[in-house]
Amino acid sequence: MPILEHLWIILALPLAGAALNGLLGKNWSKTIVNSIGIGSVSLAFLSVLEAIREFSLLPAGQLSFFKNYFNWMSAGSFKVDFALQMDHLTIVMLLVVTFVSLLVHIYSTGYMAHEEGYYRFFAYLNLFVFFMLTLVLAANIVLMFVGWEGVGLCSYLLIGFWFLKQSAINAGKKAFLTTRIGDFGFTVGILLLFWTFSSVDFGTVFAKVANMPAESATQAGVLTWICLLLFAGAIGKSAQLPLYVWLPDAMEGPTPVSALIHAATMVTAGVYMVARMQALFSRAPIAMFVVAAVGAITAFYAATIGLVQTDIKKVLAYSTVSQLGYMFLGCGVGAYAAGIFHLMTHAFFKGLLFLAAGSVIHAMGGEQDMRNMGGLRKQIPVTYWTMFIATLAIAGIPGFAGFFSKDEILDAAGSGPNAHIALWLLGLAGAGLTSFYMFRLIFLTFFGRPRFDERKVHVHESPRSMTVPLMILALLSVVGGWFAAPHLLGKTDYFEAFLHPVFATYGVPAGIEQGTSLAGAAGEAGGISSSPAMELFHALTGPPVVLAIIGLLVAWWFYIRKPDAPKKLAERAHGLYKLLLDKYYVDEIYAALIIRPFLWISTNVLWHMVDERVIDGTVNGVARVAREVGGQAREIQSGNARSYATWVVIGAVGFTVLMLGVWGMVR
Amino acid sequence: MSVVPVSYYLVLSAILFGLGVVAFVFKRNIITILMAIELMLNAVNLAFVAFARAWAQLDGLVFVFFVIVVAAAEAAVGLAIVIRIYQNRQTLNIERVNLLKF
Amino acid sequence: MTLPFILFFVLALTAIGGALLLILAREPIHSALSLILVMMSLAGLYLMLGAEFVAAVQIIVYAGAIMVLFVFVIMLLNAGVEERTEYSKIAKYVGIPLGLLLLLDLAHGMAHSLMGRAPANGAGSANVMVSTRDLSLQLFQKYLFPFEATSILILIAILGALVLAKRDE
Amino acid sequence: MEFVTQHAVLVVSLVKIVILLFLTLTTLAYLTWFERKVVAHIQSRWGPYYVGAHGLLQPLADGLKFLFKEDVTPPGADKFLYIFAPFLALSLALTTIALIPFGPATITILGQPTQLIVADVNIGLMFVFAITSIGVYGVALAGWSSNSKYPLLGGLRSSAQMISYEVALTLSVVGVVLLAGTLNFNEMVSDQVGYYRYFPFIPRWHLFPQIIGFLCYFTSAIAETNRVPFDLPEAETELVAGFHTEYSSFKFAMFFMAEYANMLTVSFLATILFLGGWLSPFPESWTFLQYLPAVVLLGLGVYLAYDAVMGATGIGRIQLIVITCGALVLGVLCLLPAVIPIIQGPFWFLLKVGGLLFFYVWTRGTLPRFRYDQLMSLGWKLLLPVSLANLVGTALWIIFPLFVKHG
Repeated sequence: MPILEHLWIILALPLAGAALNGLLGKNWSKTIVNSIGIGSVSLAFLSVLEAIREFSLLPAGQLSFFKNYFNWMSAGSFKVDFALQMDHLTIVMLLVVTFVSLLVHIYSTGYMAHEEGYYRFFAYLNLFVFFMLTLVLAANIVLMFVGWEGVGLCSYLLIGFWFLKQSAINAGKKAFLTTRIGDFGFTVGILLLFWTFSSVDFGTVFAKVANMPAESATQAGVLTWICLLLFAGAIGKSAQLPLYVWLPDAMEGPTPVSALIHAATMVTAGVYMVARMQALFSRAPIAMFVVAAVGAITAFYAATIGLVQTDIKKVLAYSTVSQLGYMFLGCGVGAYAAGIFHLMTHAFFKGLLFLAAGSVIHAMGGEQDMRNMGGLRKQIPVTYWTMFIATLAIAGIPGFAGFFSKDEILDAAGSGPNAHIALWLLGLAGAGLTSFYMFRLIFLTFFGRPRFDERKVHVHESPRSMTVPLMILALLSVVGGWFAAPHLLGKTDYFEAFLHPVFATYGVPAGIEQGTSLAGAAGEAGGISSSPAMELFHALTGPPVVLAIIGLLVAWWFYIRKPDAPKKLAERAHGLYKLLLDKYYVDEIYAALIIRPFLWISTNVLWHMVDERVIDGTVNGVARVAREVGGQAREIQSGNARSYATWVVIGAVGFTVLMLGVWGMVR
Repeated sequence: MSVVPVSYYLVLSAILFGLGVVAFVFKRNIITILMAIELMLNAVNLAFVAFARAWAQLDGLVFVFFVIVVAAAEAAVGLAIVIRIYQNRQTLNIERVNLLKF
Repeated sequence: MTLPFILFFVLALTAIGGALLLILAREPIHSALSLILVMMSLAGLYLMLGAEFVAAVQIIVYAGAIMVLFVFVIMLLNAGVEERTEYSKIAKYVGIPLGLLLLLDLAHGMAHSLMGRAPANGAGSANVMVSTRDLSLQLFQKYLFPFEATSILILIAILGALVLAKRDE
Repeated sequence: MEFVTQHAVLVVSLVKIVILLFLTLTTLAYLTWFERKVVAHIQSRWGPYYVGAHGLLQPLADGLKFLFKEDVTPPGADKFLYIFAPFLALSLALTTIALIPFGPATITILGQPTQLIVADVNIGLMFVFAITSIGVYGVALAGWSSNSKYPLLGGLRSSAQMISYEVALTLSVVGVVLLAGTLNFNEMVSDQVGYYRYFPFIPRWHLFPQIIGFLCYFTSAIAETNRVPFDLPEAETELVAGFHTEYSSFKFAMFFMAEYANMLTVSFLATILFLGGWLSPFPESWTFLQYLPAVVLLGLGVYLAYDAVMGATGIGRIQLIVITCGALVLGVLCLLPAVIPIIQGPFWFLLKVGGLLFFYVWTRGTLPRFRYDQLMSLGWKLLLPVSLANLVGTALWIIFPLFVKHG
């Protein structure tokens, strides 16, 4: 069955699942809902595999597969088709999305087992998968935008899944509105794109871009503006500074949702978009620098906040933000492949972390505060081990997935074509902080003495349906990075090679030979003659690794060795602690600077003045005029038919006079 | 044996039509008002026949049939309504049947 | 002043007189009779125009059926003398003058219309009668659909009249 | 005199009109006698007897009586209409007879060849119907204008009844019109010449293919003329005398004559439409039949002579002798070769009409009166559908003839 010819099937499957569950599932048993939800996604996963197989059979020259299904809308020259395309980048995303979604679905059957609106949850999840796949497969930016907004919608729905909880509702709204700000930029970007290239089709646009010169790094041209506007959308969607604020609150949603949407897939849409548009970005140095800078700063900044959070999911949320920062950093310095690579590995271990955290919460019966945990190591071993592996991975301990990807990014940041020392340092610091707060999380949760009443809370390992996905993801968190192993030996790693055609096709000459240049750069960074052995040694003892180890040790010192040290430190540096704990008061600042004035204007100007006075005034005025006129005119309707007859006669006479006299007809 | 020009007939039909209109406005009895309408229709018929004669076309005559049919239908329904009105309001004066007003 | 003219003027004056009588008569039944008079003279005019079948139909349907219906209703409701109420001022001061104006206007227009110059009987042909056969062919071939439509109209009218006049118990 | 020769057309028509009028009125007068006689014999009575032999002067006496009676006009009656109504009724009734052809022959008066018909119209049938349809007003107006309950009711009834039955009447005739393919009486009659190919003894009168139509026609004709058993408008037992309750003296006589004139008209019509008009039922070859009128008249004369000698007395005898002479003279006239071809048509025509009139009277003598609702349901629910079916059947017959028309 030629799936490749019919890529839409991949979209149709989850959509059908969503439709079935959402419209009919209300009265169905959990079994049916499960089979529909999981079945549709697994079928989608299988068809993705099949599509990839067929893609691999394409003639060597063909780098991407494009299919136009029908014309969606066309107004004058503005023409949008429902067209899907598939290339190596898409393949990576497809694999990640479908596979992680599948695991999360399975996980959810256990995690959500006792929830109201079970069918609703799965319907939303399937819908999300549909939109995410649309986003990934779209062959033009408008269709991509559809998926973009769709996943936003699903995120909103799922964050507010427990719609009886005020905080959940608020979080949903916050997420929706905040991302909306970015999406505004995205929309304008699309318009500008179309205005520039008179097409929204990726192929067409890139072909036109390909023979445009790179813009200068000093003043911004149209490409820069397009990129910056699009990146605004990415900032919103991928929770970068300054629009990251919605992601931590999004943790109000069910944990599987946090894992799938707010860690693995949706939030990475921005990164994917930047990578997809790299033909434009790599010709707009300023935009590139902005991307990199935002990424790096976010990476460090979010990590700092993560240091002191006590809610287990909040910690993970901030770490997600910071990891996304790394991805953007990678893209920003031109190492798109590295960015995507980190995206993939991050999908694995961060998804795992969330699921494991969910498992912990499940075990603790809904408790999320790490200060009330501890010593869970024995009770829930599977969760413990998987989470520990994920932590090692995210902390960048050599051999684990995170190590490879993060290392590449930092490498590129430090010595890539668009490298900058500040970026490198920020990334480095972020890496150290990451390993610290992650191990802090582990230690607080699993080690030490239980800080909760064991008679009340009866800790229990999660069911198979939850632990199996954990194990699978743990395995991936280990091996998921080994494509890049050759990179350590200074050779082009397989992942690079795999994605190479995509980024090489429209890339600027400078951007092409990334892998080797990175290797070379690494060598120079090491300042040692590059022999494979030395490369390996260097990579294993590079600054990231060192910092990771340090972070680990500090965390151990603080939370195992001297458990009361943190308090002392917090008291000593109280201001800083408070600042971090309250997340730099960003929410408050936003509230003060933006939200309240906005509300005030809306209330007093728009509502009380414009709406009530001007608009309602006009409407009511019109109505009043009509009423007055009618009141006068109704006197005509005397109810006396003879008067009506007279009116008829008047009309007839007028017409006849016109016809005979004025128009001179008949004459 | 000379013939009467068509314009004579036309003028006659115009006069009859005008008188029908006047009757339509002038009469108060609903039945006679219906009669006024019939009068107008008759005037139109005369014009039709005259035209048909003038152009030696039969269509005009056919139209006369249609007009007659319509007149018959109108009379039937109209008179039924008149009977109804009389049953309800015991009057035939159209000026006393003026409930449907502002 | 030849015979046709005399005939024409006699009939025309009868018709106009009938119309005036229709307006001025206070007894509805007198109005009805005067209207019948008009119809009769119109039938005579149709004969002069060579449309004898139309003339016959005019008498049968109009005078023989429709007006009988009117007279029947007048007798049924025993409609008495018409009361000349003047509730509608506009009808009195505007409607009737305008109606007369319309009369003059139309008559003037008709008199000077292009049609007026055409001969009274076809394209110069002698004063022949229209054969009923041609008429029926015309009616049942060229105007078949309108014919059927009018039949349906009649049917509906009958039903409507029944429903309306039926006493509701 | 030269005026006469100039306007021969008008003169001839006038002459014909006068003759026809005289004949018709006489016939009407003697129809009453005829009816009374027949009904009397049906009821085994003598009927008019004393005024003249066989009461033959009875109509005269009646006429005188009407003339000398007081002419009452009820108070509150609409004068004009009250007087206008009977005139309308009678004049309309008589007008129709002007359209009836009595025979094929053409006579030449003042060098002006004319037929035995006053007005030969292309669509005579239509005009007959037109005039009869107006006949309603006579009754209706009479009922309304005499400002009285019973007449009003009678007028209402008769107008309703006449409208209702007019429909059936017209429709029942359409079949014949389809067969003949004309509305002209002469052509209709000439359409019935000859015999059927497969039944050489049956004349091709429309009666036989249109028997249903004939029955419908005759029934509704009786109703149209307000005769028993459909004489609701003047139902003595219910409405005193119906629409002409208030009428007296000569106006009443006019209504009376109008009724009989209508009888005549519908009989003429039936004869022309269904019974082959003036055609003789016997083949042309029987030439001796051309003496039949003479034989009949002479026979009548002989009988009357015998009766005058043996039976009658006094004034009756004188009168009988006069009539005998008239009959004999006419009979001899009918033997003249110049008259024979002229007399054939009218003879057969009047014979058939006489038969129909006898049938009229016969029904009156036999049948009871209908109830009003029965009348209406008969008209709308039986006659109308049947005549419609007959019409459709005829149309089909014409489209798919079972055997060829002209035998």
